[in-house]
Amino acid sequence: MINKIVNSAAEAVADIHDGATVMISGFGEAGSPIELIHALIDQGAKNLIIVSNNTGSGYVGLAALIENRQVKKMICSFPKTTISVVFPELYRKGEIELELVPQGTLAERIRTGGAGIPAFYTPTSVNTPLAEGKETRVINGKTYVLEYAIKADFSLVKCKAADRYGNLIYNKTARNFGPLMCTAAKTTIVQAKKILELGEIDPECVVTPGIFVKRVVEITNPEDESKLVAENKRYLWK
Amino acid sequence: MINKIVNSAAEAVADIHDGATVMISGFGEAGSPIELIHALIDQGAKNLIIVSNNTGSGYVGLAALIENRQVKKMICSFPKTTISVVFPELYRKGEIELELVPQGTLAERIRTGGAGIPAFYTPTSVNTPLAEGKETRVINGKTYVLEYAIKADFSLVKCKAADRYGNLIYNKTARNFGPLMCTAAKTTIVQAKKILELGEIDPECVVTPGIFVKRVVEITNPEDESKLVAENKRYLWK
Amino acid sequence: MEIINKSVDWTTSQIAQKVALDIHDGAYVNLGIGMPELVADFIPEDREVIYHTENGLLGMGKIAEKGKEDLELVNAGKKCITAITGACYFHHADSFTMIRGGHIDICVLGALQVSEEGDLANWSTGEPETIPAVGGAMDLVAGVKTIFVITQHCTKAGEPKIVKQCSYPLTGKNVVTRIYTNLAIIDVIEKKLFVKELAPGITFDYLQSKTEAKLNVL
Amino acid sequence: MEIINKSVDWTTSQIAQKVALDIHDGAYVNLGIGMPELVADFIPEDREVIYHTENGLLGMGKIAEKGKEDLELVNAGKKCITAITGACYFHHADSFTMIRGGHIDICVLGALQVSEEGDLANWSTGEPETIPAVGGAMDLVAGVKTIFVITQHCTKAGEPKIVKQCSYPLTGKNVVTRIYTNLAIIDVIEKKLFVKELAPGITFDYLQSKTEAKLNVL
Repeated sequence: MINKIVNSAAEAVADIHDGATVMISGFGEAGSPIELIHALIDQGAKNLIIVSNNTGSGYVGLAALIENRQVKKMICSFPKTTISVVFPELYRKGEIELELVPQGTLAERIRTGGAGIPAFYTPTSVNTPLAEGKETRVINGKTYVLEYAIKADFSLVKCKAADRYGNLIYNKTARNFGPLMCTAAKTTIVQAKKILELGEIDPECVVTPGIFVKRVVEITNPEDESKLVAENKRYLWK
Repeated sequence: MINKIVNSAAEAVADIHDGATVMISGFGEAGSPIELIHALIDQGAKNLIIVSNNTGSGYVGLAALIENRQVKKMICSFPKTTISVVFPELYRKGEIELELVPQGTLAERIRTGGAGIPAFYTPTSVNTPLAEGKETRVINGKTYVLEYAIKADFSLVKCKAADRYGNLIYNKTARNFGPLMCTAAKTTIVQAKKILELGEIDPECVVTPGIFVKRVVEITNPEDESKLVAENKRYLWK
Repeated sequence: MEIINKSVDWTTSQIAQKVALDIHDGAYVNLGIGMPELVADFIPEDREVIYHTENGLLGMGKIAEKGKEDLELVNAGKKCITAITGACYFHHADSFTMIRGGHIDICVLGALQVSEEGDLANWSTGEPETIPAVGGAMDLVAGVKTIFVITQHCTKAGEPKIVKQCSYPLTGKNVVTRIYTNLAIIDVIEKKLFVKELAPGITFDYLQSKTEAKLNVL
Repeated sequence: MEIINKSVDWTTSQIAQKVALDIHDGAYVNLGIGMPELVADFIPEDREVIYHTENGLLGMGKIAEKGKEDLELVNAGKKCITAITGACYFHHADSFTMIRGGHIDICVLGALQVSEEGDLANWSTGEPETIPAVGGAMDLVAGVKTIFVITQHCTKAGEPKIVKQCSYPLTGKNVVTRIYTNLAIIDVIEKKLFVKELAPGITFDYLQSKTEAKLNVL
């Protein structure tokens, strides 16, 4: 029998190893799997390469993972927000690496990683510093840059609801990178606000087919990152 | 005001020009926009390059378009079925061109055509006759072939329901190439079984966002291709 | 020996059953058109296997009953089918993300020829008068982790199908994992063929006599 | 002349209104963060314009009312927003298919600098202590057909922002269609700048004195 539901976030992230590449869904806090990230802090894996659009806010979630010195390198499009302090500080001190990728290129590199396409050409970033050192090619008179797929060992993704097959639906703009990251990791770990019975999700409306998902944990009332930041909270709830 | 609904299939396809590249959705008859194809036969545009997974059955739909000598070249993955007669006959006589593309490569070439990605590498067809003459590249020790995006002047697509913005939903496996073809044409023309009011389609369940669609015509009771074939019907209903 | 062999060949159903027993609980499986489709009937009841059909459905169920067909719910062979509870629909690019991206565990395919090194030819005889048609075969062998081939050991004319080099156009090179025939189950390991199981009464020597490629003992 | 100019500069709202009038009925539009967001308030009522936000929504509505915010319904600037009737949600790859694939009609962006040839610099000052952050800016200028830049004509320090060559790192080369400032509207046509409209009381010579790049008359 197929049953991808696991009992706790701790169990879900237990096998993430030192040096792993881990994709983390979310655009800012929308779609960020904060309970899975906190479980990863508890678990303690080090030297991680994190692929995520941003670098977290305040001292919770992804920012707390970085503050806990578990992250060697960030691959992202926008590593700062008005309330991000942890990453900028470490970056200025040269204590964390950054690979800056245009947002659409980041999305496509993750998608192709999941789709068995190792590389593609794109017009984005041509003639800019972000294309420096990269191979270019002229196709039909226009210049494109060669970009390579990104794959991960693990993806941590937040969604609205899941069933035991791992079929997922998302909520509004919290969808963002989640469906792509599900496809691009060897092991995709999902936190869902609700577990549904098989068949409760309309087969026409499934966003992530279960084949891309390995584990699902139900987190009924996930923390709001911005609320925690506003309250000056720090994970581990210091 | 945005209103993409047009009154007839004839009006919808009126501007398809001689020599146009036209994508036609469908996997066999599932998802094939038979009324739009018949309108294109009535309209008479010639020397078309058709991108479609198959080449039609019997003497209706896509097969009838080919029989009417409007098609110069087919780009497809599977140009025959047990009941396809028109294409095989013309092909054996050398009177129609064929570009045979593996099904997944065809899908990805259409998707990238819509996504502004001009070319990509894929493992499919490496070391086979379908990769002959194509550029290859070794990436991380594995050989890949370079494939180019396909774009079209027009796409003809069948769906289950649409609204005036052009948002679409599909029915079961009739979805197939439709959502991809909608993105890859300058002008996407859709036949929908039903026109819905704005907001009747759940925003989380829209499969083709309206931005990719130019015209929608309501065809409440589309013909079943297999029924027509079984009855030995020929378009123009001879 | 010919006589003994004729009496104890595995039947097509028995071959399909052999394949089915090698499909693990929870596997995501794509079954090719024809003989591979039989495999689904023999999956042990305590195993939950999810079938993918490349035209956009994960969770394919049985063939639709007469009179209950939906022309918009078909499999890759364009037969009317059903969908299981927990199924989902998607477009072709997402479907081939599953295939090419290595997400499907097992694909069962028919064969015209399999070579000594695990090359597969199953899409064209290369004859000039045939209409070439490839469908998703090349994507499947390029992307799916485990490729099971199910086939008669020889052609109807008695020619070997397991050969030194495929004479027909290739579907993929070094892609076959295991071959199931009416005479034997043969593994492809590091570009060599190893006999894993013989049908009752079939000897290694007899099998080799029906096989152009060199066979090895595990 | 400085005095006259100060009294008749277009206000930020007036610039936004100028941009809004150039957005046609039925346009698909992406508005950058900051000043570009103001444009939506000035679209004439008889025009239906659909706003795209690259984080996965087509049909963005107004900013959410206080107390009615949904933290999972945000725009590219991470502000809580609403969705219009007829909106739809999608993932990031589909969102950038819209952008890079040329499906968005108009993008309105802010600028640090625009060059004589329509190069845009708007993502980084290149200073070593700043954290580089690009977001979707490079995808937008690479993919969207029409790029409108909305900006003050000069920096707060009075330096020209419309320059011969951008000194800041580029977002894209030859990408800007039209520039809207507090002093003028300037078109980029075949790598040259043409003044389309001057704010009341602003002369061509005055405008040129505030502009490093060479201006031309249409």
